[in-house]
Amino acid sequence: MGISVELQYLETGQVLENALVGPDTCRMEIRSPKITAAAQPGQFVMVSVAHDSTDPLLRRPLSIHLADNGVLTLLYRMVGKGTRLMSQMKKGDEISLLGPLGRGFQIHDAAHHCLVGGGLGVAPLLFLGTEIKRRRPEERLTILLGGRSRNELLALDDFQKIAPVHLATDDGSSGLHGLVTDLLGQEIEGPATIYTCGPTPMMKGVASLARQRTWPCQVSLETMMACGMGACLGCTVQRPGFDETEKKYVHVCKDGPVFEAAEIWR
Amino acid sequence: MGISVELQYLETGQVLENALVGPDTCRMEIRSPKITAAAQPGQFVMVSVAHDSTDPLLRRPLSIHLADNGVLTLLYRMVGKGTRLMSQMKKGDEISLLGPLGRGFQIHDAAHHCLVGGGLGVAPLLFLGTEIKRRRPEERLTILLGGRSRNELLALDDFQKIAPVHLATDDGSSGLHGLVTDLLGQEIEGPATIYTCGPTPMMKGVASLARQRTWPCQVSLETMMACGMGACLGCTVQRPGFDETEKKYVHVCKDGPVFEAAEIWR
Amino acid sequence: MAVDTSVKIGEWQLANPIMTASGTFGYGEEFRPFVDLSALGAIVVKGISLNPRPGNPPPRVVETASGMLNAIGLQNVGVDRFISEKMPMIRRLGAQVVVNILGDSLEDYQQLAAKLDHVEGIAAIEVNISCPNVKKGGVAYGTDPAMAARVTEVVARASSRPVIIKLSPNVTDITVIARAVEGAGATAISLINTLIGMAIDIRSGQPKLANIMGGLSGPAIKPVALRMVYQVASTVKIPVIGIGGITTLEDVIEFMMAGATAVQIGTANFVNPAISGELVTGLGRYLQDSGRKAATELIGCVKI
Amino acid sequence: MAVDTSVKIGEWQLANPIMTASGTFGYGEEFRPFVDLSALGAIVVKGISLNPRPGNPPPRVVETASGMLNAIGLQNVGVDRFISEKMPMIRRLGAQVVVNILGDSLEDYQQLAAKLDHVEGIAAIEVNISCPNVKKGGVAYGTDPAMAARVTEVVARASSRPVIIKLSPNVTDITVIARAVEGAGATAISLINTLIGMAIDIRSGQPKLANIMGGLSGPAIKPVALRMVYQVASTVKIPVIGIGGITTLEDVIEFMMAGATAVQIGTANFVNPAISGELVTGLGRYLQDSGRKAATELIGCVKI
Ligand SMILES: Cc1cc2nc3c(=O)[nH]c(=O)nc-3n(C[C@H](O)[C@H](O)[C@H](O)COP(=O)(O)OP(=O)(O)OC[C@H]3O[C@@H](n4cnc5c(N)ncnc54)[C@H](O)[C@@H]3O)c2cc1C
Ligand SMILES: Cc1cc2nc3c(=O)[nH]c(=O)nc-3n(C[C@H](O)[C@H](O)[C@H](O)COP(=O)(O)OP(=O)(O)OC[C@H]3O[C@@H](n4cnc5c(N)ncnc54)[C@H](O)[C@@H]3O)c2cc1C
Ligand SMILES: Cc1cc2nc3c(=O)[nH]c(=O)nc-3n(C[C@H](O)[C@H](O)[C@H](O)COP(=O)(O)O)c2cc1C
Ligand SMILES: Cc1cc2nc3c(=O)[nH]c(=O)nc-3n(C[C@H](O)[C@H](O)[C@H](O)COP(=O)(O)O)c2cc1C
Ligand code: FES
Ligand code: FES
Repeated sequence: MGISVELQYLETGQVLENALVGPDTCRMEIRSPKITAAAQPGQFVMVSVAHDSTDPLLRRPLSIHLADNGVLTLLYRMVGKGTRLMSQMKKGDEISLLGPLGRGFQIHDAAHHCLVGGGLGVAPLLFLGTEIKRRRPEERLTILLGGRSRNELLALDDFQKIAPVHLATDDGSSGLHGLVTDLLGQEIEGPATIYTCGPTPMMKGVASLARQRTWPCQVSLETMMACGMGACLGCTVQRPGFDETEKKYVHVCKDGPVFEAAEIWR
Repeated sequence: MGISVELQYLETGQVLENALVGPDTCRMEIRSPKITAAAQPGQFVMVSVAHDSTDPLLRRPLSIHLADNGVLTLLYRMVGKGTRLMSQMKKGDEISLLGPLGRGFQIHDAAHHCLVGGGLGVAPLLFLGTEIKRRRPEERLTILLGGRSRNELLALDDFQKIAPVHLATDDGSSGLHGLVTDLLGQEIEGPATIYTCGPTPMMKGVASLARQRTWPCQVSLETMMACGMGACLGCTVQRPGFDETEKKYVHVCKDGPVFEAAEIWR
Repeated sequence: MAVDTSVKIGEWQLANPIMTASGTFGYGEEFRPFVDLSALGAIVVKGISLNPRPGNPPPRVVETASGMLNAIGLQNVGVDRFISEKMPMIRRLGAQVVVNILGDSLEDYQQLAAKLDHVEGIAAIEVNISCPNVKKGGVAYGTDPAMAARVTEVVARASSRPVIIKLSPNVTDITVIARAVEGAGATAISLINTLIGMAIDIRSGQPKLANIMGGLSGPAIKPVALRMVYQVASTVKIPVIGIGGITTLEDVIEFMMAGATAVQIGTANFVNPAISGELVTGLGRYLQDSGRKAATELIGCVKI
Repeated sequence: MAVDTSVKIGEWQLANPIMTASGTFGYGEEFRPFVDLSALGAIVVKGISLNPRPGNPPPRVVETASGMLNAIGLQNVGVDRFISEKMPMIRRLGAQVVVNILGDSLEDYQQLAAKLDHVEGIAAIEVNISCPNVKKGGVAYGTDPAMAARVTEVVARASSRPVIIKLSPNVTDITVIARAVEGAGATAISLINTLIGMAIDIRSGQPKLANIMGGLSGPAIKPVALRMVYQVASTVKIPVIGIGGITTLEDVIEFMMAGATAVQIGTANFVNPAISGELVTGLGRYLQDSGRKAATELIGCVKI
């Protein structure tokens, strides 16, 4: 665990594009060369959403959706006032970013890499898929995506450009009528390395299936964060089995957001 | 004193235009038919500057610069975060206004109406001049404007359209090299009714000259305001000569912002 | 199916739990264009003293981060003029009225309660005990349990109406004061009054308020208010009225879940003068949408 | 002409009055990319207890209007590992270090102070007395003048370094506590720690913090902090360190004008991790621009 702080920057980026790309979901491209150059898949940035105001006060954590050629892309859902304020930013506006933060996905060699994303959990997986393909072009890569319905399957075109994509929707409007976990059970046969991000119940389902099959599985967690850089100790997740010791908790912003599933859930 | 609350509205206006018109100074046109229809010269509106945020918390008081044909115009200087936020609003944005508020200028018959404005104090005087000209076209109207320098003489073209304008600047870059009070002494001879708005020292100078000549003089005051409608009792100005009684204070938002100079200063 | 939005404070039944806070709603009339006053649970008028008070010199208000400081200095017309000039108008508005009173001595409080007891159209008395006791060297009644209890007794004895004691948050243990006033006969407790704060203008080097210190209100203080409401509601058996930074429907529900029987809207009236009426409507809709039959189901329902 | 930005806390001379607040700056290293730690007046590390503490279950933080609530639960590695693992790294960073300590009993405080007294590279001890005294039924040391004085005595006796007592704002009269710790031998007083607050998630019906209540910090509390700094600085003769919502250079100057000899930056570090260094530079420039020769000219210069 533990990450190098030397590659973290406080950078004022320039909004290049900010547009609605799905229900309540926006995609923002930001010129931010330093953070982009240092970014690893699964890492995140802390975004300053308010100008000249102390409310909302804290930065908001958002995964790095893509980092390419000096341009950082974020994919975010408008759930509260911070993300609503972000959605109002326009081309040319300045935006303060802190990052890249956290420990991202570990890309080891594997016969078959399988990304499993649900809802907004797809955000970090596009960067991850892109990097797996770039770094290990000869290894197999499969992408499983789930959402409530067809129009909640985000960044689909982008994913389809890098690897075969299988879909599942709660309402059957696209792909399998069911959960992305069902898809994992059905579509992936031989041994695979799993990378998953999405709602906690989904990730727990994925992790439990992976454990049964003894596949490695990395999960990306979310918690409330104040600082995003290990200073506040606010972003804890409890680890079962470690009681009343320091090891009882991990900190999502520094020890994660990506963990081996076995570190977190038994 | 006392104003009718029946003609007050909480209205969501639409920004039609918002542009820089002088050093740190913007002019905003807002479609706001109800408030515009009820507005009297010298009255003000309380403007909500923050969306989806509790900081800045309170509305900001701004004088009605013009009210015509459903369109309300404001002229404001960016002095702090509220007015800076206002300056970022764009055509089509919604803006919540409360008004028209306060007791404005009283336009009685007079041989000669004389408006004396300094700096941002010209804001309410354009509406006043327009109304004097409309209601009493046969009476004489003169406008005296002062500012630090030529480019701080705001809305000059608009004023020149309605009446003869005399200028004074601190640096002599336009008109008289001196104070607008000097202008008043030099340019206005016969008896006149004075209406003034600007920095307090300027208005005190104007009021004292008017008192010497026994001319009627109305002044428009500013204070910190929380509610703008008589509910918080925060916007007091002390009246000399009334001690330890309720009459010691007037409330700028309800009893004013326009007062007979003699009510306030002795 | 209609939802029952009513709540009870002693024998007094309010149509709904939304009240407006003292000092932030004038005498009601200012808000006529924006709120149907008769649709509110109640309005609480600006604090009334025995004699008229001019209040503090300006500046009296200053904005802070998500809040404001005020040092109005309890300006008011005095109880006699309040009764003769303001009450007739308030009665015409059809609102349930709570009269907030303040004094410098026990006798002040006693006389105020007695005078108001003969006046028609008053639903309840709210006692501001954040005021300094001039005889005790200026210590606020609300910071000493014994003094708070004495004021409560005196007003309860002089008044035939529900007596609400409004607590100051500037104390070490709010539950001690709450228990004292409950024991002394309060019908209900309202809290919080403002936190004491200060601001300095660095350009002039002077305090931003002429009075040096003032009362902090608004969303900034909501977490402190909610905590105290929870603590007091968990301690006493009488109803608690929650006050402090309430701005949204969500805030109203938080305070009721924490144990408040009713709430008062203060600073938010300045930001949106229509808010109190909007919250009445919003609460009814929320109760309906969440499948609840009565507003009272919310009271103290927080899961610990 | 160079401006003298230094200030003194007892015998300890700080290069400038800008410090970082305990619990908001980790052990310093996290901020290396953003701040030259050796340029700060000092850093205060996260509170250290005798034994390691795991802290509270999550959620531990929640945002409020212009502020945040935290219930970290004083998670820390314990004094022994702090000395062996953290101090060598901190010494390398070249920062002036204040160690913040906390305990459940007088013996805890005594032992902590004694252990740290042998450790090189510590500039001062800051004593967090907002912690509950387990032997006295959980009443916080900081809310009782006699208990606060006892902790101060014990630490002052066990430590050869300046002892800063950090006060809790959750009291009726902060000056009483301040006088008690001054009398008991404190070198300086820092204030304020967080106000106690609460928030409820209306969807789940549960408190937003697993611990139910937490500490409110950030710009929201600045007016309360400034008022208390003014009150304490007007009461005691020892230096006062101002804390609470400080975010801008203007805030720093307000606190110094109110009587603070130095200030600590807390929650603002989360919003802008470079802020502490920026304030050092900004203060120097401000002093120069305003024609002052020394930072000490600002201390307590508010005109009343
Ligand atoms: C490491 C990390 C990466 C993330 N990546 C993405 C991403 O790529 N795209 C995306 O849309 N979202 C992402 N999130 C979630 C995102 O941070 C929150 O949705 C956002 O902070 C909400 O801010 P707001 O002001 O709009 O909502 P608020 O008004 O603050 O809150 C609205 C709701 O969101 C919840 N919430 C607030 N902050 C968080 C948080 N930090 N984590 C979880 N829930 C929260 C609140 O409890 C509340 O219910 C990520 C979170 C973490 C911790
Ligand atoms: C009745 C009335 C009419 C006004 N009309 C105009 C107008 O037409 N055009 C215009 O530019 N300004 C006008 N003002 C002043 C305007 O209200 C303030 O400049 C504005 O509120 C500042 O807001 P802010 O958030 O930008 O600044 P803040 O950050 O709130 O404050 C910046 C500075 O402005 C001062 N200030 C803040 N509020 C007020 C206030 N209400 N009155 C005086 N000073 C204040 C503060 O003390 C501070 O020094 C008027 C004020 C009143 C009371
Ligand atoms: C301008 C102003 C004046 C006030 N006057 C009184 C008063 O006269 N009596 C009283 O008991 N409380 C008074 N208060 C306190 C409020 O009633 C309320 O308790 C406090 O503001 C907290 O609520 P809020 O945050 O919703 O404003 C006043 C508050 C403000 C802002
Ligand atoms: C996340 C967090 C953790 C804190 N931990 C400690 C602590 O361990 N010891 C302590 O004395 N104060 C602690 N504090 C209080 C701060 O040092 C400071 O007194 C308080 O936050 C007010 O300052 P601010 O508003 O600038 O944050 C903590 C505050 C926060 C926000
Ligand atoms: S968010 Fe602050 S330590 Fe993780
Ligand atoms: S601003 Fe509230 S009474 Fe005038």
